[in-house]
Amino acid sequence: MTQHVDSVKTYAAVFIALIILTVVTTAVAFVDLGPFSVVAALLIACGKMLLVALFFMHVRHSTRLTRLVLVGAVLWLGILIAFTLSDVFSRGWLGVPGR
Amino acid sequence: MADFAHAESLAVREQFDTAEQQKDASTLGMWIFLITEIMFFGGMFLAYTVYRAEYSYAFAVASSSMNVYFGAFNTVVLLCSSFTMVMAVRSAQLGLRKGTVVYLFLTLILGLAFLGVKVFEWSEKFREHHIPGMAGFHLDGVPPDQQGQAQLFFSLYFAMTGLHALHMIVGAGIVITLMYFAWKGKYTAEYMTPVDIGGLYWHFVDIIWIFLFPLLYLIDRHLGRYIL
Amino acid sequence: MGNFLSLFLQAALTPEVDALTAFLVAVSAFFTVLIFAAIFFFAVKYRRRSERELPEPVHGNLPLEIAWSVIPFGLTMIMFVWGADLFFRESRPPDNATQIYVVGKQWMWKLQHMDGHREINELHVPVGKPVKLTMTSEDVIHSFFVPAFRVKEDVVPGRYSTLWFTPTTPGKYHLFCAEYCGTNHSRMIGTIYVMNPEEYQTWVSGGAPMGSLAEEGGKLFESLACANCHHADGSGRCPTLVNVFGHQVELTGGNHVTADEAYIRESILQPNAKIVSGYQPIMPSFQGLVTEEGVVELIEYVKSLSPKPGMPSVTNGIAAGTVPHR
Amino acid sequence: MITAAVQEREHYLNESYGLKSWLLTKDHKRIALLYLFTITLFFAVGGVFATVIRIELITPSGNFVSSETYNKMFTMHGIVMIFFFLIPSIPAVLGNFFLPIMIGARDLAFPKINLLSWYLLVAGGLFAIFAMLAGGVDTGWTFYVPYSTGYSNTWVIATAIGIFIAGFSSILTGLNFIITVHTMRAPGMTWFRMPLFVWSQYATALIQVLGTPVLAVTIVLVFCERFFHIGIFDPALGGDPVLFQHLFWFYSHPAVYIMILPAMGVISELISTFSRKRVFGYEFVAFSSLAIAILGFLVWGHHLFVSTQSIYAGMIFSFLSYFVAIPSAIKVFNWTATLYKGSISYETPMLYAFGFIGLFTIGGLTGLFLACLGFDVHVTDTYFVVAHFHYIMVGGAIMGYLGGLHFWWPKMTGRMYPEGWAKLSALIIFLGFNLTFFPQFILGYLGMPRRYHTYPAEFQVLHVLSSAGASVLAVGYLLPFIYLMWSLKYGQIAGANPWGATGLEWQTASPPPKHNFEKTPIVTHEAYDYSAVIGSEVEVG
Ligand code: HEA
Ligand code: HEA
Ligand code: HEC
Ligand code: CUA
Ligand SMILES: [Cu+2]
Repeated sequence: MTQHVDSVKTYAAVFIALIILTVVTTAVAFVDLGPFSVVAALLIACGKMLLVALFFMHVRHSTRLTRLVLVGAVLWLGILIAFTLSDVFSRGWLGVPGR
Repeated sequence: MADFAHAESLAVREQFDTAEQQKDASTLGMWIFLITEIMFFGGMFLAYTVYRAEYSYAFAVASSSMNVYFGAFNTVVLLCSSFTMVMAVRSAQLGLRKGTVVYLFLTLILGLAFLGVKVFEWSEKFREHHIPGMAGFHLDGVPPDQQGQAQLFFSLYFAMTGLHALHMIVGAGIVITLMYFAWKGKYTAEYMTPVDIGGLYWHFVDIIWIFLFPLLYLIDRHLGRYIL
Repeated sequence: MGNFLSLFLQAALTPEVDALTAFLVAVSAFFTVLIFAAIFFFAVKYRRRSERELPEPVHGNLPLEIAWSVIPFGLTMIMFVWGADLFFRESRPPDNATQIYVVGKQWMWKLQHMDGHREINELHVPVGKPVKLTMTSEDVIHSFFVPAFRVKEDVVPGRYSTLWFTPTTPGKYHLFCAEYCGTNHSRMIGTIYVMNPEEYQTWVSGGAPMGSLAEEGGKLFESLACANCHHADGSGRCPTLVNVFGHQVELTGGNHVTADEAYIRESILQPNAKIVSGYQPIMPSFQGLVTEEGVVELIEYVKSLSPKPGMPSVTNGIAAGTVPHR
Repeated sequence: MITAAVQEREHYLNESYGLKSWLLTKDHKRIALLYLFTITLFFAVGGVFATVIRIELITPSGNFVSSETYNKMFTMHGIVMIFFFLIPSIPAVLGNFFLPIMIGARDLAFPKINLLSWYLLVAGGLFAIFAMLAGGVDTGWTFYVPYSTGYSNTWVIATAIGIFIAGFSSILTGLNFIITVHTMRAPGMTWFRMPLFVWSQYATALIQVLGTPVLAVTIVLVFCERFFHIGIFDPALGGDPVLFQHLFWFYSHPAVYIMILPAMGVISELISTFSRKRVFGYEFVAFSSLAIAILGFLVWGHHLFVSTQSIYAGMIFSFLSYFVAIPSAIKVFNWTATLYKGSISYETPMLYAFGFIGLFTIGGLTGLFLACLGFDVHVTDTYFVVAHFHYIMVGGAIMGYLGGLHFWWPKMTGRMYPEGWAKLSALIIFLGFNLTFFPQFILGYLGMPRRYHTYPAEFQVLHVLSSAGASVLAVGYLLPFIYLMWSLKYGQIAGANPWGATGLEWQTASPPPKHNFEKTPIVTHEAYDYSAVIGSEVEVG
């Protein structure tokens, strides 16, 4: 069985990065970036997610199948949200209430 | 029948041929399970996105009313628990029984700490009458005709953090079970799949929080300056 | 089957829907017959004649696979374009349509004409004139369905929806509630009376029990004390409502919206959702103080203050991109 | 029960006895039988509700039951038939039994979870049945808000919990299948040697795993709104009822493929076996299952064309709906082409397969009508839709299920069913079915709305026809129930491979031993290679 045992140093580095990102995202929230505050918050959250997934959940060492599964999951969530928003945001374009 | 009895490892159940196959199956199984969890929370993320887009003012005020320090503190707590969890997995990989148990124990404590803070936060909401559906619901800074929209925020807040907390409780149960068996010496460097997939679950619950924190506490907080 | 024949050619779009139907039926019939015939033919021709029979294995045939993917796909694209085009027309009322308001509630239809005629579960309209319905619900979702006109649209609480038709043949037509709405869903039905112009005139002069919608709205405007704030000359802390409807309104934060029915409705029920630029959000919400019919009357009153109503446009309860900012 | 000749050999049925050996079994074959028992019960319950519906609709004035009762009848009919019968039907019975055997595995990857899924279905079913006995539920199977959250005063919550739990049963079954297909295939069983039934089960499992959680969370939100009185979809607070519909159909449209894909898999097996030919265009049929599973997630908005959804979103959803029709078309054409130059015999399973293709074609093509925007505005929420989905679900999926059940009956029980009776009832079902549901297309086009307890008199003729058909159909369904029971005791003893079929399941004894095979099979050739079977001895009957 091939097992990848990562060093404590790696884990510690990832952990510290995560804490720093938490501080950053909290701080950024108090700065007025206009619409970019949402973008910033989500980007940082995605970064943190990637760190946790790649290192703590060992996606880095995992099979192609596992990665496919993950990408698929994110894609499906994207479908759910994007298609629904396509409705919500285009309501009223026609200028006829309810169409 | 004899050729089905694989004495290769005690832990290989009868439907599998090899321990490797069994480990692959369990790990993939956990990943697939996590997909279902993503879609489960996804439904709520969708509702949140739609309403936030629509009622950004009420939502901005409502999320500014959250206690960001509790939120950030809890985030750090969970990240710490993820770190101890990954260390537990690492110890198990190396066959270090004591290390596994100790790290699992730390994980458990951190998880419980998170839940404790959460309970405190919720009770604060009760005191502030920020409970959706409650007769006296009122959120300062939101005009009367948008109180309903603010309620939507809190409905989603409670649904999302509530279900997240439920997952934490399940996670705590898993950690306790793992601790027990690790203590009993059931896991070895060759066979530690349960610790591995327990870890996956724990990290996943952490990731959910990584998104909940900015969505519920942070976005549009800068607006708080104008509002509160 | 009393009304069976009277189902056809009853409204401007009826024949168009029926033509589309004919196309769909033709395509389907073709494929159904093709497949039934092929199965039947093969089943007989190649029936098993001996127990040991072993037919040559065939693996497949790429050109065939392509053919029977591409040809059906082409046909479905015709269906799509045809259907979408028709749908677009079904969705867009003509500008000269007569406005009628519809409020659905468990389990009745309340209809209001501009001149103040109110009807319950009945609608009288003249033949040949396009009619536009602006609809909302007081409780659950209903759906306004007139089979003879081939039109249907859900009636949803908290927002306006729109339906239109041009009846072409005088007569009596079924009105159904098509979205399940509880116990008496199947009794939430009514009749559309399409009348010759003279008949219709007689019906109209049968007397409106009350004033026109705008007049009733004017009275409400007084009794709800709107008039205390909104002065015609725009003095005081409130904007004038003269020449608002159908015009662009600038909002605090710089966005613009066109004042249509949905916007006026929102201004009354959720005044703080969109704040007119230069004013404070002091207008109280009238949610719960005024019925859906009352809202409709107020809207008509506000409309009457704008002599030339422009084209209605944009938004709907939970509306599009026009997110308020401040 | 079992005669001496069979008793000599040990197999999964006689390997242990007693209630406990069944209720605690981890054997996928026994669990499949537990499911078989359970869903048959639910089918009967759903059928009783359908009977009440059809009796009521004989007259226009609604004088058989009250409106409240009628509304509960169609609601519980839909809920039971969909969530407790059709969704578990083929996957949990035939899939559970045969998927592991067909890929040469001893069991599913997680036998305990498999048993747990059954218990979850039973638990969910008990909640639902409790709700029905306590007073029923009247929201329609679609649970549209705000009616379900704020206006209905029936047992919405208990039913919702039941569906929630049954949903987990479905998720776990899907998960188990995915892992099993990935990790448990026998040596030599490559992906492209798998029988098409396995492919379709795999595709189904993907939908179960990706879609069902969204239904679960939707139910949780409805539960919160109704139970804690907090608003999530409540328009009074600014909530969006159409958002609920998006969430609901995100699951429920793909769910219709959970119901049809497994039946399609069965049909591939049947068509091949009874014409002794490799399925024409195997790869296309295999991939079309995946294509349906994936594309099926992009079209849910076609249920919302008149819901006040934006017309632009409506156009996207209509457009994409046509894409999902193409893989279905590919399947139908390939099945038909398989018959060409085959060696076709007309045993009962094959009759069901013919019936399936015909009725699915009609049901599917009318789906294209509904996906057509300008047309759907007229017929949505009328009997046209009712006819469409019964054509696919009753004419398609149930025919597939019955065909598969007959096909594998000898393997599952070691006994043949009586062929004459079976053919007769297949014929009755086909005729009764068309008589029941064809008139409903016409009804719908004439404007008869669905979920109507009373209706204008001019619709009566067609309704009477439909009710008449339903009684024929009921007889057709009752017959298999009787003769299959009968065959358990009196049926002819079945050999290992009564049809001359090629799947691995036919290479082991009937009924199979506890671990399916005496020895792990090694697969050396592709699926549907009849030369291996027919060349040697064919054991018929
Ligand atoms: C097993 C169940 C099942 C299946 C497989 C399908 C398959 C399809 N369905 Fe159906 N449907 C339901 C069950 C199902 N449906 C249910 C239960 C409802 C109602 C829910 C409710 O409101 O209660 C519904 C409702 C429904 C609607 C909404 C109607 C409304 O409420 O207004 C629509 C609209 O687009 C639709 C479309 C389709 C399409 C395009 C397919 C396609 O997948 C069909 C593809 C198949 C074919 C096309 C036939 C085979 C092909 C050929 C023979 C070759 C020729 C082909 C071409 C010319 C393309 N369905
Ligand atoms: C798998 C799904 C499925 C199945 C199999 C059926 C089967 C049948 N359905 Fe159903 N139906 C739905 C799914 C299904 N239906 C759904 C989802 C709805 C929409 C609900 C809603 O609007 O919310 C619906 C709605 C619906 C309506 C519309 C109601 C309305 O809108 O007002 C009608 C009306 O005719 C109907 C009729 C029938 C009939 C006659 C059968 C027949 O095929 C049934 C035949 C079977 C029997 C008659 C049972 C016979 C057997 C026995 C009785 C065995 C006896 C048992 C023992 C001895 C143990 N159904
Ligand atoms: C307390 C004073 C007050 C009362 C009473 C009041 N309004 Fe207003 N109204 C305002 C103010 C201030 C504004 C501008 C700010 C805003 O958009 O909310 C406004 C805006 C509006 C607008 C949008 C005008 C535009 O130019 O876009 C409409 C329509 C409206 N009111 C209708 C009504 C109606 C109808 C009533 C009575 C049922 C009413 N108002 C009662 C103060 C009032
Ligand atoms: Cu109103 Cu149905
Ligand atoms: Cu669909």
